[in-house]
Amino acid sequence: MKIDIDYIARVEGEGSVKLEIAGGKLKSLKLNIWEPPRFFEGFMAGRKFDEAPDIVARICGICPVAHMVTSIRAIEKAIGFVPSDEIVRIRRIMSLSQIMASHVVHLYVLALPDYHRLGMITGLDAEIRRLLRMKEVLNGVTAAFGGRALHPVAMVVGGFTKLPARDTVGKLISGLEGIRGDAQDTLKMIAGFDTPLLEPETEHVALSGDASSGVIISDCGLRTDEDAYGNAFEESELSYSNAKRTVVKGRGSLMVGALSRLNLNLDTLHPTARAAAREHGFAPPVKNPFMNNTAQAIEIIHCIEECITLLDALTGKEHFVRPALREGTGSAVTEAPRGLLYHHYELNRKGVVEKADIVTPTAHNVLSLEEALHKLARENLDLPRDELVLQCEMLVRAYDPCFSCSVH
Amino acid sequence: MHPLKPAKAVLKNIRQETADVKTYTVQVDGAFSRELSPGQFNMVGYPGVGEAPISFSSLWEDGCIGHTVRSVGAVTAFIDKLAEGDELLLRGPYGKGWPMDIAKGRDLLLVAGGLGLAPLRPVIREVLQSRDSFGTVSLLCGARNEKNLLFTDEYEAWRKKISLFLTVDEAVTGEPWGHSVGLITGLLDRVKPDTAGTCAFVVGPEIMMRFVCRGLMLRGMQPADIFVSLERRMKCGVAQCGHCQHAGFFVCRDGPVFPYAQVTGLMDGML
Amino acid sequence: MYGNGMTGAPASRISDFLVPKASFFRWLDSLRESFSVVGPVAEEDRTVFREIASADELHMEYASTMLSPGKVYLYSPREDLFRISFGKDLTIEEPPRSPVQRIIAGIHACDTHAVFYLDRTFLGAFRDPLYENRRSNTMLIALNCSAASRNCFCSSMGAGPFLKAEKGYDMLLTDLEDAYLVEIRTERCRVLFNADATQSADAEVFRRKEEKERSALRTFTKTINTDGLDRALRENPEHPVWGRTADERCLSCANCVMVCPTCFCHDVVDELSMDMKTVRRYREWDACQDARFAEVHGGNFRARRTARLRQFVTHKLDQTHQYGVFGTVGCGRCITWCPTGIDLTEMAKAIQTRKA
Amino acid sequence: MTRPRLGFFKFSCCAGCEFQTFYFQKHPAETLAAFEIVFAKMVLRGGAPEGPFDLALVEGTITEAWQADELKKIRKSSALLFAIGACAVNGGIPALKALAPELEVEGKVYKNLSPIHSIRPHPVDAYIQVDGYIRGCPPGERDLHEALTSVLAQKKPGFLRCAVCVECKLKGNICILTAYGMPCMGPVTNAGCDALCPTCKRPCYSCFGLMKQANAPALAKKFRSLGLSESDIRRKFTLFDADAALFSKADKLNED
Ligand SMILES: Cc1cc2nc3c(=O)[nH]c(=O)nc-3n(C[C@H](O)[C@H](O)[C@H](O)COP(=O)(O)OP(=O)(O)OC[C@H]3O[C@@H](n4cnc5c(N)ncnc54)[C@H](O)[C@@H]3O)c2cc1C
Ligand code: SF4
Ligand code: SF4
Ligand code: SF4
Repeated sequence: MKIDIDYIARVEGEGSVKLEIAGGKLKSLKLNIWEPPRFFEGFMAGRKFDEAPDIVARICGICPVAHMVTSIRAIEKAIGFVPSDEIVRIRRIMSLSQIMASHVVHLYVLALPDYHRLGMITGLDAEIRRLLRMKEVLNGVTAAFGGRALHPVAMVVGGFTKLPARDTVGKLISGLEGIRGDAQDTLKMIAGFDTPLLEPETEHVALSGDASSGVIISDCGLRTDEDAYGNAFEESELSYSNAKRTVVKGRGSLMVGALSRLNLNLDTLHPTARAAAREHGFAPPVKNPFMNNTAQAIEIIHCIEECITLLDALTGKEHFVRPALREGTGSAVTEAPRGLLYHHYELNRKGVVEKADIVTPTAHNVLSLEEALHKLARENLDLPRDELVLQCEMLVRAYDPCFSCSVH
Repeated sequence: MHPLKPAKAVLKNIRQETADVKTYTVQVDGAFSRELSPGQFNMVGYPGVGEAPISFSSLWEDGCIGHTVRSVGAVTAFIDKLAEGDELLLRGPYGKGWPMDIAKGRDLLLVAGGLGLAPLRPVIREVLQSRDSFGTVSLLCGARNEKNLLFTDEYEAWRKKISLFLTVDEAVTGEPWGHSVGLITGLLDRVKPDTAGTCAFVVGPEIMMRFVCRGLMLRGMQPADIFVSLERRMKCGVAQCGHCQHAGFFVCRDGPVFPYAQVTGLMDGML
Repeated sequence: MYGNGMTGAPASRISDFLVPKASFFRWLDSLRESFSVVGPVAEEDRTVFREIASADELHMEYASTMLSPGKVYLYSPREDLFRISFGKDLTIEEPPRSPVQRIIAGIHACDTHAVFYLDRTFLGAFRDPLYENRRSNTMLIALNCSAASRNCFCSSMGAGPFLKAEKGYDMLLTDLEDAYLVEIRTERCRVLFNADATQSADAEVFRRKEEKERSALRTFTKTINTDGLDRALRENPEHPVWGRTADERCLSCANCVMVCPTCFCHDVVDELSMDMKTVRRYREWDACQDARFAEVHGGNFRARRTARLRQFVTHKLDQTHQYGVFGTVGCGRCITWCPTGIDLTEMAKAIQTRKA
Repeated sequence: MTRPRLGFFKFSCCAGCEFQTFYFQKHPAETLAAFEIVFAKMVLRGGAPEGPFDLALVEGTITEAWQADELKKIRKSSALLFAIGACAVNGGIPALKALAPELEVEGKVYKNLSPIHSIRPHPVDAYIQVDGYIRGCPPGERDLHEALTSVLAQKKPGFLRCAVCVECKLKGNICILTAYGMPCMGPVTNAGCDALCPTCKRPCYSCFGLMKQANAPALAKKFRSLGLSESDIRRKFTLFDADAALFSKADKLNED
């Protein structure tokens, strides 16, 4: 028997899963990411350094900020620009608002309908209202500093070209305070769903607690700096998928994202987030990838608090310095909503990109996702076909993969 | 009263004239002006869609006014989809119409190209009603082909009191066509205007008006005796939005009917 | 040539005062209780007109602003006309008229003339109630200019640097170093005026005003010869300067029109609500430089960039039969804010001297 | 009233337009209520890709041959089809690939090019006739709203076609090009973003693409006078509109 899931709906981008079952055994399973390549790394060569963040934003419509922040960090390292504390703070606010907004879309629009066996979210009115309340506030934060929430413009190499007025910042804070309850309700909702039992073996990788450290750690003892990314990870091309896949050198698959972050850094979270985790029985190590959704919901609770603290700390000063040109090379790793994101640039003395390299969270996750799918299918071959298909899709969606990103 | 505030009107009757032209008989509420003159126009529209200037193709008749509209764009295509009994919005009347007082007592030559017949229809009606106030009245009427002729069922009545000459660019139906084929300028020789006593009203595409007016001048008419009706984009109808400005004239307020002498040779115009 | 303003009855008696600046600004500050006071304020390195929170914010010795206060505060960039609701019945509501009483302080002579020009459009044969409401709720405190900016040519247009019109505004200020000569033009302003330490202005004060005007006039570097100007432009619609400027420099960006204090054109837009229940009908500034502006079914009267550029320039320098005055007040904004610096006075000169 | 049947189709792009339509814009709930979502991968599992549709929104650049075939099918099954977003309207960022030799660009990304079957990137109207263009990356709120409400009201949409400068002046922004010499693309860029970048004090980078009446060479000349190199200028004009720059006479820009 062959099962072809031609496209997986409610994820970002195009991917399919093909299973071959013979004699009650899973013969093969392939996750094919057929999202067409756009060749970002190819056409970035020849573009100016200050265009890079605007270009890479278009890798992904759901996490443009993550790409921008990462590329800006890498480029600033390349040209020797050191951002002020204020700039670092605002970039973190941007990242947090994006992580939350992305999680909210993922939890409500992409994942939630499965639990209600629905094709899409329409009909779940209370949930839609909660989603829209949260979206309004979170997009508002991104837009206040970025100009717009999707593909922001005010965040550039050198800082932020314009800051919102003081009273706008006040409104953002009260907005965030206003959705604390919604965040708790979101976690309650997600943690309340039954998820299939699945415990695949993989290495959980994330940045160490301080998000701006650039230090990558794992539950298998990995510890490396973003500059040495290439020594620790290895990327390879596949014949059946446009996305490349990345492994931990000498070991194998890895998982990045909310679940890994919480497994590694739960103790650095805000107390309310830790309490919420405890309350819902989230105790590392959590190996079930379906629990990624719960981890995301816990993260939202944390991010709201961190965001409020940072907004409170804004000074409104030193938000932009025109950067000077310099030849150089820079790498950066940040936590995108879906996990580790790596950007690397080589600039010539005119500030033109000579080489660009981008490894996205989904590229990091592809192998562990495929392995997990394998395990899920193997252990559930007795399920009715439709249910098996749905569970496979749910697992893919739990990873919150971004196929557009992974191919780019 | 806000000059831009539209009044509600109800479509009492819709008549398909040609494939893309319909005549709408419209009942307007009581406040609408009784003083309408041929050649004036309304801003006709629908909320959410916008407004467009549309000439009167009939003035007050049985408590209704008439508009004849070709579906070409946002507003007109929307109107095209309405049905009898539907509401629409309009405001007016706007602009200077045909100078009927100048025409009275003289020979009158009416030249209409295509939809240009619509704004001349009230003139024809007035002539028919007070036939004695005018001298010889001729109507030259051109269309792309037979299928594009407007108001065909009224021709017989018109012919009883005025001379009607028809021409089409090309005959397409294959039915016998007992009239001219060719540009409307070709009809000018059929009427031989009495150069001193004739007054001409010309309306149609600007390029057609150009050649008709030149033809009339070549046949001895004076520019001051020729009147044309111009079409420009309009958003307000009250000389404020500026869209219809034509070398300093507001077509909505100073026109749409102008003495040819006033608008010939202006930049960005074809006359 | 100008001066058919419409506001307020003329002051019943000559009311000209010499007022120490401090005292004048104290008076202006006191008006903030019942008026929204708008004036020139320095923001970063530019001056803009906005509502002030204190007279200390005023920066009265400003060069021309990007947008004129009249165009922004009397004829607003975007403004709701009606709210139409579908329901059982169509209802058409006018938004409530703004009750705001406003003072525009420090409006230059050219911009005051530009207001008179807008009056001709919005208070002509058809009166626009929104404009009319704001015009009569707004007091204009005009200010004579003591120096021209690089692109000013108001002296050639009779619109500045000193304001000669006697009516159509409420008060005229002339900067006499530490004091203003305050000339009150309307009764409503006379009633309101109670600055302390005022003296009535004597002949000596007016002599100083004249001196100021002479010195202001000496600062002009840009001029235009208005003699036969309108005819010259009208008769040379195919002069090469049109096509050349349009091809090589004109961006069709419409900045000239948008900053022009006399440009009155606007679009009327219907915005449907997503639930299809209501329509917001509003107007917003539109520009003849936009290719869509003169488009009709089957053609576009100004499809060429040349024709659009020529429309703007001739509307300012030629089409005098429209309102009996030139369409420009000589503020020079279209020159200053054209990204490629197209200068209508230079184009006019090229045509007047028949130079290709 | 029956709700118009909506299909949303993604080709090579970031999917931002679909997110903008269903999530980021101001009225997502009303949009979901007003339309019957028949096909939209990003929000709906299942659905009917074959239609029929009252409205198809197509995002993304066409970069593979199967997409062109798919596109023609969608055209056939849709009463109205709008291109949405810079990718679909102008080619957008993915069209940057066309500025350099193909194999060179592809070779920078993949060592083994044999499984890659990209064609030259083009906007959707290179293959089919389009009923409307919702510009911008992501699409502007005003045009998107106009497009959706026009379909609901069954009228022809009126999209913005003037320069970003017009919106910039409506907001009263001091012009950063003229006042500060920043190389702003506003004068040649189609409006619709409410002059977002200049309002944020950064030069417009033309994510809405060139407006129809743009005078690109004249602005290029201005940029030259500000000291930009020929390659800088070329980069500015090609960022979102490489397709226009390559195939229309608007491009008289040199490389240095
Ligand atoms: C005084 C006067 C009287 C008139 N009387 C009549 C009359 O009696 N009957 C009648 O049928 N007409 C009459 N007209 C013409 C009529 O006003 C126009 O045809 C009408 O305004 C079109 O409006 P619309 O909204 O339907 O079209 P619009 O949507 O405004 O389109 C009109 C034309 O503009 C172009 N256009 C507009 N928007 C776009 C776009 N986004 N992209 C590309 N092209 C575009 C198209 O070429 C289109 O054909 C009169 C005009 C005037 C000035
Ligand atoms: S146009 Fe922009 S927002 Fe839309 S899909 Fe393309 S890259 Fe994304
Ligand atoms: S800042 Fe840019 S968009 Fe704004 S007016 Fe200037 S050139 Fe135009
Ligand atoms: S200003 Fe330009 S780059 Fe910025 S959002 Fe608007 S069109 Fe895009």
